[in-house]
Amino acid sequence: MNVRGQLNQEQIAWRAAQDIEDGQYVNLGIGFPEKVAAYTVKGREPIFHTENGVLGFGRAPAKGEEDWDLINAGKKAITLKPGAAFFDHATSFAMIRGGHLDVAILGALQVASNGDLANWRVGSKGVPAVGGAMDLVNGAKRVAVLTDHVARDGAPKLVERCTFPLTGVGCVTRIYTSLAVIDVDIPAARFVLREKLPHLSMDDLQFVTGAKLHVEGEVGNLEVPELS
Amino acid sequence: MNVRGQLNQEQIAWRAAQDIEDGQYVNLGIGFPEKVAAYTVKGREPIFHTENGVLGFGRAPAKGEEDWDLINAGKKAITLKPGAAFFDHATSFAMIRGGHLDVAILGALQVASNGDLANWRVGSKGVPAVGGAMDLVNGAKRVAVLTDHVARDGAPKLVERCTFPLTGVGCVTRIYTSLAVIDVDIPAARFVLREKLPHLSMDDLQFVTGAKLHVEGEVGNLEVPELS
Amino acid sequence: MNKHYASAAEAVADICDGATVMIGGFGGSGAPIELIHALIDAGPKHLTVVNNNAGNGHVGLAAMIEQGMVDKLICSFPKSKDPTAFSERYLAGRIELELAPQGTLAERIRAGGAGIPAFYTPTAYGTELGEGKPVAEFDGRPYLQERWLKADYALIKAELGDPYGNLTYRLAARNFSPLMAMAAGQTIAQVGRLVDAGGIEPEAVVTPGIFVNRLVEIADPAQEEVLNQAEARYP
Amino acid sequence: MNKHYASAAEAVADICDGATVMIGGFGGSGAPIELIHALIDAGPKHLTVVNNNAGNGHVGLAAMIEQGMVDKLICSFPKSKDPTAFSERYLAGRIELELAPQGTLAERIRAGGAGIPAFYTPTAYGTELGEGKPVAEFDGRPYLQERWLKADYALIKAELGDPYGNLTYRLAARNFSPLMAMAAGQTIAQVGRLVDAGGIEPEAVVTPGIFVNRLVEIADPAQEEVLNQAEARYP
Repeated sequence: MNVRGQLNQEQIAWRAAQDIEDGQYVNLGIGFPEKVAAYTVKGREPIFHTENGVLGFGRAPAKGEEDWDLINAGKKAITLKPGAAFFDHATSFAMIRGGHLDVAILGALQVASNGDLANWRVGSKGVPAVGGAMDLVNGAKRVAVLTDHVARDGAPKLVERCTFPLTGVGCVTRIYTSLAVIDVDIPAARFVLREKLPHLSMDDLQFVTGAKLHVEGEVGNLEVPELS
Repeated sequence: MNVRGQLNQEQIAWRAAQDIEDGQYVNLGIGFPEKVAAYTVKGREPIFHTENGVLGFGRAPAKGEEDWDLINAGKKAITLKPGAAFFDHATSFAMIRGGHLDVAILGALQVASNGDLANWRVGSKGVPAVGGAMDLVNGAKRVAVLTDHVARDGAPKLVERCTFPLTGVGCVTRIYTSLAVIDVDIPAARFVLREKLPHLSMDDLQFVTGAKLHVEGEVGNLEVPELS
Repeated sequence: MNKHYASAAEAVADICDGATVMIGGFGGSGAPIELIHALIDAGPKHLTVVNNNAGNGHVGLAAMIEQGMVDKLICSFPKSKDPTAFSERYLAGRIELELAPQGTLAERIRAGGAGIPAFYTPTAYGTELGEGKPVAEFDGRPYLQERWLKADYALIKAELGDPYGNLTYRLAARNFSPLMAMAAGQTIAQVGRLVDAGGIEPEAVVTPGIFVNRLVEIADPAQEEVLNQAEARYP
Repeated sequence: MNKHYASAAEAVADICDGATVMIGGFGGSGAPIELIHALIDAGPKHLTVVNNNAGNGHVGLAAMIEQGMVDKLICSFPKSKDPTAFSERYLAGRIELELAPQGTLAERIRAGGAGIPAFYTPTAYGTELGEGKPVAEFDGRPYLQERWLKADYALIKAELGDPYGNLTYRLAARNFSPLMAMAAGQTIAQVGRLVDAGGIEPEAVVTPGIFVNRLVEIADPAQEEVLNQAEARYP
């Protein structure tokens, strides 16, 4: 797919960051979702949690300054902010499973209109690895997904029913894509379009979406600064 | 009952202390069992645990030196030994329930020959209170009981089946009484006499015991120093 | 982010009738006396209280019970040196008691905080406290199923607190407080000293701030035991 | 009481064929490299290993796997920058994998240490990792039943240790180690510095000594990540 003005990963991350409120406890998935931290809205201070037992970490250290006892769930070196805390893995997942995290933001292979998420393996081949994703989607108060709107092969990633192995059932409530912001109405099993790229027609957007996009009230313009 | 040479509480505690090995982790029940600590065998260093989250405490402080944030499960002020540790209640009972305590020593209203213990309430009247006893009897590697051989009204406390509400089933393996040391063969549901007061006849001992006392090999002399 | 409240009164002001309130402490060790007394001043009724005990004398939890604020108590050991506040009401049928073994009580609270709706324990199997609970056998041994315990509020006492809500505890005053902090919708901590962010070493934090919502600084807090020796009463 | 062993070799000497061994660490953070290498020198076979990962490069757990010591791995994320030690054996069907969600893995280990034979979690419900597990509904939501996890040995890395076995950890190197210390029959800790009794403040103890059986002092321990950047191999 080659849509004009389609958001890049930085821009999708920027848009997701706008919905994080001051003081919220946030877990960002490994890779793409980690970019969200860089776009924290000025004046807001979310506290970032990582599965391996850290609350309140900050940016990556300068090269050569890494302390390999101080890493995040992606095994990347991090730094601490004042007021940080360490804790063991059982406590870390008590935070997750016990509903103490306000927001978890993850990547996706597929998201279904019933809120099901598939993001941990494509099929039954290779070495499976799940990490903390299944805990996060069942525990955080709000589970959001960042993703390109369609897969590299053009297949829709927003679907009626996931065909890849599930990470969790009925868990995702908001999807930030390269084309749109979409809420998931889990009880009614439907996607509700909230924002789309201004110049993109509803028909074109629906065409690259694997399940019906419902509209409730006004659809906003997905407007994001230039970022790369 | 008035048996000549019958052990007092200090002497029963002394006898129980002889079976505590160096380095063992020990929980002593509130009241009478607490006396065991005073008779620790020279050269051995058991580590005492209390339910409210302390390992490695020592004697009571001098009067006027109490710090009421530093108490034991009986709410009495304690002091710390070097190498002590504090922890929360979930961790404290993980130690108990998880089989990490070597010995728990409790008082008893009744102990049955199947190892059942009743020690938390007499009947259904009054205010019930259980504390940590039910966890201790189900968790410690070895559960022992200290008790007068018979109740104040002369009724046997060592019985075939407890009539008071149970604290735990099949849990007590050794009983230190004012007259004898008795093991409980839980699988066979029988008391096995190990030691008795030297001058006390088997018949007399059996007469004040509510279940048959079996003998396997030699019965030792229960010999204890003068203590009061 | 700053979770600091100016007074105990403000911190407990929204606790209303019918709430479930966990109160930290084991006897007087760790009992958040000033928060409890502020709650007595506020005066909500029909509370369910979770505490290891049932108060002692006529201050703290005992005083709450005497004020008729507590409909139900969930605890392991409702006895103390001076237990009349609870025992008179209990024996008169004016307060409900749910008695739980101490380790089961602690684990149920932790489970509430950790998102574990139920777990199995050997404790209380075959006793009257286990009656009516589901039994399952694992590896040939019978266990009882126990449910999580959650609360609307937790009132706890800590030693140091920072603006993020990170806490440390003094000596054995830790006991139930770290668990209750996890299990309540709103956790309110009175701290002996409020320090700046960074004033608690990250490795020394006992309760991470994510479990704490409100902080009140109470320097030189009262000790229940000392109040009782002085035969204090509240209000 | 002194749990001190003179060398890593002595501390791991009795770990024999077929043992279940938990190994602390998350990736290289907290990985007890010196204990693992001593175990490689000892060379027991047919081990079941519990770790969050499956090793990285050719040192530590990856080297153990390359030596053919591990029959089965229980972990949440058997991928790393250089995962060939595990992945080649796994894809060739020469090592068994039990994959568990990370929080479930942690809680199963804690449950093993806490005497909780089984618990319920929402995690993995409705997924292939939940297949075959008992399901129960609580308050209208479905949960999976998960079983405790125990081990014969735990190998962990701590910062300070005292003769009683009390431990503290450095930064985020804590992760699984306090849980594994609880869940093993024999817990063996390598500590950066062995201090006298009283050298760790009682309030600062993270793992109380009751959970630790053996201590080895390893000053300046190796970091898996640093070894891998230097393309190290063991032996």
